[in-house]
Amino acid sequence: MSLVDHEQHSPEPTDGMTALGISLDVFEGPFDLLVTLILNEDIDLLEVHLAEIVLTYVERLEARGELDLEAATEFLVLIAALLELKSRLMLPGEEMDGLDLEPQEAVEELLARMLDYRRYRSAAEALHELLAAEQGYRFRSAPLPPELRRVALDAAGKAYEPSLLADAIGGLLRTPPKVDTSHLNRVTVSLERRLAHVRELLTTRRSFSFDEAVAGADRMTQAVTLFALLELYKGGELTWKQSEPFGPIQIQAQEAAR
Amino acid sequence: MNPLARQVVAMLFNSSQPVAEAELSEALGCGETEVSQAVEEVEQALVEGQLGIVLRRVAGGYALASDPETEPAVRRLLAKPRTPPLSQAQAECLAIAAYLRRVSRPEIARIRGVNSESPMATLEERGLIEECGRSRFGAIQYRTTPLFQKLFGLESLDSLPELSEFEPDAEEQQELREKLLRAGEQRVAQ
Amino acid sequence: MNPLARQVVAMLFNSSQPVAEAELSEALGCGETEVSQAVEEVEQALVEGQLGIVLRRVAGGYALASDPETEPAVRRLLAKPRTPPLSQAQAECLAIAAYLRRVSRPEIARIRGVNSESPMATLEERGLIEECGRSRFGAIQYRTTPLFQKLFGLESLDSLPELSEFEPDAEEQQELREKLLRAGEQRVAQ
Repeated sequence: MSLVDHEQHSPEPTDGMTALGISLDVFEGPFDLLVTLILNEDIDLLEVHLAEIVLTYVERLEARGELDLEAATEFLVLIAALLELKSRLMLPGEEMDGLDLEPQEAVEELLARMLDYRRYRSAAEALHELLAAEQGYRFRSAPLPPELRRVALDAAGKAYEPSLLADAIGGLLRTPPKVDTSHLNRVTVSLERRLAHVRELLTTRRSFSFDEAVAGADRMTQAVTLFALLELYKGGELTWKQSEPFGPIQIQAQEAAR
Repeated sequence: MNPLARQVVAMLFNSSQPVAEAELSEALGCGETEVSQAVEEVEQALVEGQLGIVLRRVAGGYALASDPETEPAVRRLLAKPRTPPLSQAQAECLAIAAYLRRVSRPEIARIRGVNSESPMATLEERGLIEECGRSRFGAIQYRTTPLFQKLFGLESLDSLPELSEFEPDAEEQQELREKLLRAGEQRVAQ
Repeated sequence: MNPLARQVVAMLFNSSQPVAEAELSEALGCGETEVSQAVEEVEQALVEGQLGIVLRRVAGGYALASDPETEPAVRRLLAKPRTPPLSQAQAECLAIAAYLRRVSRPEIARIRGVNSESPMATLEERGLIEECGRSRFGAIQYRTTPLFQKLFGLESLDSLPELSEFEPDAEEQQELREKLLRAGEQRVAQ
């Protein structure tokens, strides 16, 4: 049995029990058909493992982490109907006494439910016919003509402040200030500050390694420091050397330039 | 057509919803008797086979509609049917909602014996049913909309045929009962 | 009315756009002469003061409309005199049209620095601006309407608020226009 209601004209099910995906492949259809099939032994309800359905459902519920109360109730209603049906079928007549239900009563109750469903199924057929008979009556669906969508001139009163026009044109007359993009890419490392830092080292230490210059700094600061060194090298304030690729860089103050 | 009737036609022509007599009366600034007379005059002038447009009493009011005899030509022009047909599941859900007036999805599932989330979602999307509060157990309840009445040509939900008309006949009931009993006996015999 | 004319009425009734004679002819499966005759029959039956609905020959074909004499009643029933707040874009377009007296869409786009089709269309639909001829470059020009003055409580366009607060020199519209265009170009250039 599939608890999925296969609707040809509807969009993909997105939520709820339709996502349950139990496929017992023995039944799909409304209630009285199910009952009839089971009673006619086309489907053996005794072979349908209801516990498995419940387990699958609970697992799915856990995985989803939230409870769709509506879908859960629908599921409970259906599983309860199946359980009730199955228990009646499993119990031989004599043992039905324990349930305080005579076989006759059980039959009447099942019958009542089947008849109830049949009434609505017939009503649905009547609705189909009603709709078909009405297909020739088309109702107009056009927007109101523009003159009816706006305020009539005689009825119009003051609704807006003229100052809003002055504000709007005033805003257009101004060239807006440069767009502040600092929030987009917040520059926390300033080249000037790194320049000052390196110059400080050059003055106090005369010679130092790149690692010392960027001790404890993040990648951005390291990059900007390198840029500051390039800048000072270009200006002739320092010289530097690296004896091997990826080896330590040693920086030396350039006396002559100072 | 006298002026009052002409104004009724114009109002119905421009309205996308059926218009109740009280609304006509208010817009025209005249009593219900005069409105009734005007509506009757419109109804007689716009009888089928006269002008291509007819007056319909639907969803508690009046609406203009094109005459069914013109449907083939209109369909060729617009290249689409008025309303897409309903699936069996949708029609059943709609029937239950229409007859019970308000109903929750679990109730529908109980009657139909299958999960009805998908047809209900489609009906809601098509504007044929709408939410109308919660039941005392907290389930969302649904009812049919005025659009439902309009599309199904119903003046009100009371114009639906009585549910008892769909009662399976005695013979059919007896047959079902016997089948159920027989099946029960077979089970017991097993 | 004969069947062809009835079908024409029904087709126009159901179409929200004007329908061309060729479309009518195709949907009816008959020649243009017969369609012309049918349309003429409809026009005579739906003349003003007859049925509350009239036939209009408009650009693009034929359309049904309610008789102008019925407008007050239709308005009482359906018109919702809404004056929703203006968006910034709408306020800007409206201000430009009001202070410059006449303006084309391309000019508005240059001043605002963005395409302004949508706010202009809304303003036109709400009856706040209207077309008023073409510029010497052939662009449609717009001006504010008497309804605009009423809704802003203005006796005339000369009672618009002074701009001295923003631009002491911009007294003349031509000067204002040039300043606005310059500011707009600078904004775009940024």
